[in-house]
Amino acid sequence: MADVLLEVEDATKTYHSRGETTAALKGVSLVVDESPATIACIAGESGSGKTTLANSILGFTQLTSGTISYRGTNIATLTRSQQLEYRRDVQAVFQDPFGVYNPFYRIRRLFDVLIKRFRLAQSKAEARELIEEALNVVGIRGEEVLDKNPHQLSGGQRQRIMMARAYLLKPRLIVADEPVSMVDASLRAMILDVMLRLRDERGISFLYITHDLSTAYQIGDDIYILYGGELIEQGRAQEVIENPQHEYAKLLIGSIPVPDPSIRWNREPHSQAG
Amino acid sequence: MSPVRGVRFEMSKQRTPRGVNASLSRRTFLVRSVGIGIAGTSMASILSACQDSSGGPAGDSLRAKTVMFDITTGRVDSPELFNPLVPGVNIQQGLHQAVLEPLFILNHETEEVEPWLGESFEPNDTLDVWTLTLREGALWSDGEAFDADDVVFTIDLLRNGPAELLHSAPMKQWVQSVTAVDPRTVEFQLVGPNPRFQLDYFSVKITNSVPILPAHIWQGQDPLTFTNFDKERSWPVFTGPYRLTKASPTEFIYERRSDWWAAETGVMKLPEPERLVWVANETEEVRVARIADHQLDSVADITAGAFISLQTRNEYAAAWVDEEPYSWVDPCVRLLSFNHTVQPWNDRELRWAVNHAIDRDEIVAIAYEGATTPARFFFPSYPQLDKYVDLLESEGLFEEYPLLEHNPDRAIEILERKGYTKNGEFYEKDGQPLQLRIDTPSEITEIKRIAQVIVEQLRRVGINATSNGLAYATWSDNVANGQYEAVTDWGACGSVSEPWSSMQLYHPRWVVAPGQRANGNVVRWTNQQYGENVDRFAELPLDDPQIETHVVAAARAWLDDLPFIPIAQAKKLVPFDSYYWEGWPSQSNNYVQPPTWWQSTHKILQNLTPANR
Amino acid sequence: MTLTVQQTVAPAETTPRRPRSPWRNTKLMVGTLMVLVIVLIGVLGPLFWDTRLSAAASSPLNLPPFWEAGGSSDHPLGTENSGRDMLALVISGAPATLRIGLIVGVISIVIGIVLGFSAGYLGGRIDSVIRTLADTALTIPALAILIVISSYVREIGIATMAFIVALFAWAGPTRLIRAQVLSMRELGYVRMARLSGASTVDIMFKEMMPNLLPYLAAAFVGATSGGILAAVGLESLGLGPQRIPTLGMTIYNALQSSAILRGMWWWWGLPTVILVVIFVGLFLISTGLDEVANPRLRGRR
Amino acid sequence: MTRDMTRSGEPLLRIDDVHVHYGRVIAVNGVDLTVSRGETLGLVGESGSGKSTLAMAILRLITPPGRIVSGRIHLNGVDILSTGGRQLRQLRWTDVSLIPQGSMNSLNPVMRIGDQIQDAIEAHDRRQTKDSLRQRVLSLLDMVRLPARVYGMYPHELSGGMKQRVCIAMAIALGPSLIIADEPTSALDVVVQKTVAETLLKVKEELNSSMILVGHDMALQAQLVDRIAVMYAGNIVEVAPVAELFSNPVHAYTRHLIASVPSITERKPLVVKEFQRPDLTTARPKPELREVSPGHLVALDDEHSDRRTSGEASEREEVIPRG
Amino acid sequence: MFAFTVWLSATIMFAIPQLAPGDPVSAMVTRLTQQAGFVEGSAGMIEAWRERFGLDDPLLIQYAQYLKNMLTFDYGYSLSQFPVEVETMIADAIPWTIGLLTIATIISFIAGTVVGALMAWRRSPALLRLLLPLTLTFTAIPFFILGMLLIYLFVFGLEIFPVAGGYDSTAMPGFNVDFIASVIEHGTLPALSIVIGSMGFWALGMRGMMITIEGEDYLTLAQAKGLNPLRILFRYQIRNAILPQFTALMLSFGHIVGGTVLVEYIFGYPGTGSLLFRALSNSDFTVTQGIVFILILTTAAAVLVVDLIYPLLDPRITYERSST
Repeated sequence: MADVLLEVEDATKTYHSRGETTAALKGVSLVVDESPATIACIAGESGSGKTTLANSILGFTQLTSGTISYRGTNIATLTRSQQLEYRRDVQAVFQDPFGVYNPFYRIRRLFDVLIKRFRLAQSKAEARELIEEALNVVGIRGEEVLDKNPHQLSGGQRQRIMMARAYLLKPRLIVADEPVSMVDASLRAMILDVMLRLRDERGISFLYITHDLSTAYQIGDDIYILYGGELIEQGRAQEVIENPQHEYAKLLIGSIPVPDPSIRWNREPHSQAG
Repeated sequence: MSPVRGVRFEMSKQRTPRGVNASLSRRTFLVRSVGIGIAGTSMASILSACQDSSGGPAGDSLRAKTVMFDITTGRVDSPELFNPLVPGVNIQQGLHQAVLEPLFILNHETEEVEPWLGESFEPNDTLDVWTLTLREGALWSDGEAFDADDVVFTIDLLRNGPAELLHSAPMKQWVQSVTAVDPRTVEFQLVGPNPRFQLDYFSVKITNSVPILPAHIWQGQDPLTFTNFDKERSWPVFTGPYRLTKASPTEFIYERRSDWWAAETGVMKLPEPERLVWVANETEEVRVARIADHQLDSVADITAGAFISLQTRNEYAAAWVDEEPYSWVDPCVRLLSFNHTVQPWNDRELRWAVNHAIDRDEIVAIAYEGATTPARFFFPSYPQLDKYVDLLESEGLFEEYPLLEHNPDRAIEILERKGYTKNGEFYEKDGQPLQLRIDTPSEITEIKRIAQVIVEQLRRVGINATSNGLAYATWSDNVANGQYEAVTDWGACGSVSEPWSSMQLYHPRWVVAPGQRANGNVVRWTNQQYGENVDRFAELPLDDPQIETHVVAAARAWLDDLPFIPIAQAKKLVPFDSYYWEGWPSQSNNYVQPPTWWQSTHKILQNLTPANR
Repeated sequence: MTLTVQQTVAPAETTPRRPRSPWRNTKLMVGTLMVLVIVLIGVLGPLFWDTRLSAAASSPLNLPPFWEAGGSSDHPLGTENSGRDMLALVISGAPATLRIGLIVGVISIVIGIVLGFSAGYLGGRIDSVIRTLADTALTIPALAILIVISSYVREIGIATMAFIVALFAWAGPTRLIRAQVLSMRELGYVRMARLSGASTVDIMFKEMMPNLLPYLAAAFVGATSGGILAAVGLESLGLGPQRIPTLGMTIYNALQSSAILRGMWWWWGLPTVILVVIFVGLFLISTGLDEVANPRLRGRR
Repeated sequence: MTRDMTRSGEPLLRIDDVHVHYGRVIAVNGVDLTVSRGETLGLVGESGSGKSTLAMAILRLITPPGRIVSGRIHLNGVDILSTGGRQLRQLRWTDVSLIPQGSMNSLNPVMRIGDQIQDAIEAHDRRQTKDSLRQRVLSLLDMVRLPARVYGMYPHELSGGMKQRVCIAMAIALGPSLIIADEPTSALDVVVQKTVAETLLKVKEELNSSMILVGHDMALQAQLVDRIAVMYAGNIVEVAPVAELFSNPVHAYTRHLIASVPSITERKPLVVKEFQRPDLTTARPKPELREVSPGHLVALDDEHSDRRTSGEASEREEVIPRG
Repeated sequence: MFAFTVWLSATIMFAIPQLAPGDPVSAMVTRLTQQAGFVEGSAGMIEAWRERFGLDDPLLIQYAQYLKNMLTFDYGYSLSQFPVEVETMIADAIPWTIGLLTIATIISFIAGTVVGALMAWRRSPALLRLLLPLTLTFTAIPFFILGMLLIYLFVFGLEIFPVAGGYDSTAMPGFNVDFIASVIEHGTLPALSIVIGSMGFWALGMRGMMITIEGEDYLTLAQAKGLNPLRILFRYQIRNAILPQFTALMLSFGHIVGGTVLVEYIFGYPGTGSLLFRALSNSDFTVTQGIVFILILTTAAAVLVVDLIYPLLDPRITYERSST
């Protein structure tokens, strides 16, 4: 049996505003394994609750009920020092590769701050090595980017640097919230590839949150499909995609356009003649 | 309602003075803006029709029959209030100049108390019983007789009525009883001798006097809330030669009554102006602009600079004096007062040092732009009082105590003798800088400007003086409670024709501890010798020759200590326009004092004649 | 099969959207220049001119500027009716007026930063309280109340004056900063900083503050200008400091003495011109800063 | 030169050597393109490729600092670029309509849906009663399968899919010969995307209009269009009928695009590759298109032929101008 | 919010005279008696007045009474104008201020908004865009300074307008041609100073909003629809950009009320500003409190009105959500 890295149990989150109650998450449970490192995909359309789930895991929002346990400890009960530890172990990459950079600072600071705060290095030289290594993992050379301002970089570069940043802490889990949805298709593979490599070579697990089932299918180990805050389908990636059980999951998978003009969608019956 | 409507009709027909000028372009604008603003050519045509008729001779002739006065206090918040006993009333919108007549009028020029509604007011030998005789045939404007009962009613109302009523305090204080001996005779039994009973309360000594009310109207009214106004019944009812026909916040119109009692009885002639108008003017600019255009015949006190610019615009404009200082002297001398409970200014020598540092001529030249004269003493410069000051001079007091001497060297000498040494710009002693903070009421520009010049003069000799403006309420409270170092004020105000009123204000009996409200002697100066001498002539008849000796003795004590420093005579620069009306008072035609906001205006109205230009 | 993609060197610096430094904004520069001129008048003026001439009775009365008939080169800008030299009044009045504004600006921006950050970042009840207070302060007809207050509290120096005015001036910056912080709180890099274990203080001052600088500067200038406006207003009603010849006091004196009627345009005109320069200068600075903070407003005529 | 390859002779739309600059950026660098009647053309490219700029140029909706530097665009034989004022306004919507990119913001938030559609109709055919106008709008709504109550609703009361349908209804209101759909479904969830796309095709075919479908999603294009034009850095690098393009992509970039589409049908290794993007601010030659098979044109440039074959990620920097 | 604003400011207004030095009653009596010099019985007079105005009651009772009076619109008697009621005085003054303000603000709002819209409109002539610096310059200048300039220019220079007041003092207030004409004549300059001084504010706000919405897709679509540019300007651009202006408009009423104190002072206009100023010079705390309370109430009410009508103007905002 694999070690459990992160376990979400019966997570429920409701929002109250002016008498109206909306449930973003309804009793969601899932498990991310530590070893072997896993890419667990949370897939769903907008409003399905996947981002709420990510935020809860990252500690940005509190669950209404249910628990999130990290290596057996409920993250809501972490002490201050444990929290820092948790931050170190669980990192994230976000959707928007532009907003995550503070425009005021150069790229270097992103790494320096982490090294200082988590005391990752004893010397400057060691710090430099750590940064180079992290950037190497994502295929970027430090001197090309470190002294630049964020707006001087491309989207693909930014998202990869974010990966490098997360990697710098040698985390056990990276929550990747739509990391490729704002990146051009031709660059998407590059980022997904980094994820695969981090899983395979560095043993880092991922919680890959996406609306795009096809990328989940391509790199995911497990897939969880959320719909309206509920978990409607889960299992090994292959199984979920090829043999979905839930009606909505079938609809969802069936709606994904196939890049093959020979297998076209059915047109409306009366317009088929065209 | 009806009289007002009538007026409104007339007003729209005449060429009314409006705004600064009535030039054509402005009229065109007016038509345009009405046309656009209210929309519709009909409106504009009505208006232009009105204008056509307004240019006619009828309008001008009405103006020629009208005297236009300035409401010196500005806009009237309560235009329908004619109760002269409450604070909200504005009696200066014509009420007490044209309608409410005084019993007597003190002529500041002759210093005679002249009869008006009263014929005589005589004390007994002990000065505690005063007998008032009224004129024969005096009538209220509604035809009722003006008689002793009205006087008794009024005095009793003030004696027994609420303490809030104006004029009630002195009546409560002095009058033991008042009785009507016969319809024309009233006897006042006072609580003690008072040689100034008539002068102080019934003769328009300053501004106004105790009003006599028609008993038949006031009977049963709440004197605090009664408005005394009713358009239908032509209220207010008083005895004067004019009747109110319009009251708005900015304009009051009075029409002449042909049935005025004094004309009927032949005591006085009917005034020539048929119509009197009091108009509120927002700023000095407006006042001056209007009198420059002959839209006003008389305006309130204005600054010298404004008067000079007025003279260049209106050749008919004149003031009391043809040249500097132009102004007439008001009874309240401007002072620099020290708080005698505050170190080191309770030291007479320091006060004298200040006196020598002060250059009164410069104050007059700068703070007044030449519109007044330096004060020799704390009396206003009126003939009767000047006599006393001349007496002090001839007695050699001013040689002994050179009050008017501007001598900075002497000031410095005193300071250094007192052990003050100069540290940089200013003197100090024992590490304590010599400071003087002069508080001024910031609303009253004149008082403030005096302080500003004094400050500069004191700083020149090395006294670190500053002036500090305070809200009037704060300032007057501070003064009364003795919470100040020095102030510029007019606290010696009281004497007009006899010396006691002002002198007694600084009697040691009024001294109270700081923090308590002083009812006089706000400087908290205790000089028993002064007090005794003032007391010695308190109850002497006003013409008693012994008064002189006591005044000299008291003045010596005062000069020796110099508890406060008289700075300048109070000026009132009152311009008149003789384009429509002649006979305005002036120094060369000084039949009465010139302020047209005083009750003595009744006398001015008697002297006006149309210029027929 | 050939590739048609043009290969050229693409140095990042030539990225088309890369703007010229936004701080090099014409409005900002012109405005700063205008205010600097006033500051220089205040700083250098006393070296060339005797400011003691701003005291009453120091000069002849009612002189026009030197180029008008009757003017004197001893008093190049003329004098007023208490014998104050207009040049000296301007030299000592302009910085006094600016100083009031600056104190108000500093007070409001400090309060604004503290309250705005607390409200925007911490949220919850603190936010509701601060927001309500700020909204209230913005709703209240401040000048009317200021007039009331300063007519009662008359022990006024420049500092007191500034404090009174600041009573209401903090609300604007507070609201502005709160709104910015609120919108920034959910920004990627703030989340990123939290993820990096940054403390609240670090997030506020190291992550958010630098990006708020143009807003802070604009709020500061706005509060300064508002402070001067209120102070000059009060002074012109005669409710200002009495000893210091601020520009507003000079205008008040001119109004009191019918300067317009008397044709003494220099008396009220000079302080007015200086005030206009100050106000327009500050206004340009603040619109310039707005454009710095909000690039969409940039580049339009 | 591009040759018209449709059967019906003169194409509906003919774009000749259009250049559009945005400030210093050369966004469209000499594009030649035709669209035949009834045809759906896919215009594919990634951010900064100039595809949306080209689409907007057809509508003459380039706003400063953008400007159309040169070229000709003939629609129904009228040179759009030489029209202006009234004539241009009249031409818009009656001849060419737009289904905009951000459906979320494409509707005036303070006007009711009905009014916004009527606005378009009224601007072009005036004389009609309020009632007939309303009937027209209602039938349009019906065509895109929206309920009649939408007529009186405000945009914020609608879901994204409904808003996009409103935009479709609006676009077909006057039966234009050409509809430009600029990423009409990119903001929608896939389920909704599918139904909206189907609706779009349906109405387009009912009207027998032509359509240019601008997009970046090769998979979606594969589903919807007849012919695809691939844009890269301001130029068209490959044009071909859709089946031909997918079965036989010639240009390296096209191949890469096709390869990077994640499939839902089979798991395959990721193809990692980085293209060097040219500096869009420097002038560059317009690549010449050659026909490799009937109707299949490719930009051929021997000079750089070796650059495209590499399957490895190149570590070179690239600059992607946003917007 | 409304209640809180009103309560807080009312309390401030109660506290100021309490905290301030000086006794308004003795100040009033001093003022009443100063001309006649010394009044021996003034202590009794002061006592009587203090009692009449309830100033000897414990502070809390005074406060409670004050709040009650404010809320029931019972402001009692004016201290300095006794027995005139504060309500009467305010009722006389407030139409002037409201009238001047409403008209001036609306003119300035409309003009400013149109100018601002045109300045941001791509089709406006370049000349119009040059208006911007000019309008902005005026915005920076306080109303009362503009007022002074206008007086100098139009009253003493061109002699076209009367210098001060709300109407010819000789006109009889009421519905008659003379009066209305004179009101317009007298109101023009004060209104003009407000219009000139605040127009730029609206223009700037409008321009900013226009630019903000400029890139919006619905404008592109409207253009693509081939709509008449003017129709786009009004129904699409202005209609959307103007919404925040309304909030500002309502809020500005409060600020302008404050600002007009000075304008009224400069022009001697008989509105609440002048009344407030006179009341302050007379230490008439009842009138002061009454006026400021009314001002606060109007301003707070304006804000409340905005909250209520905003959903009508902007269909996106329902009442519940408008509180942010």
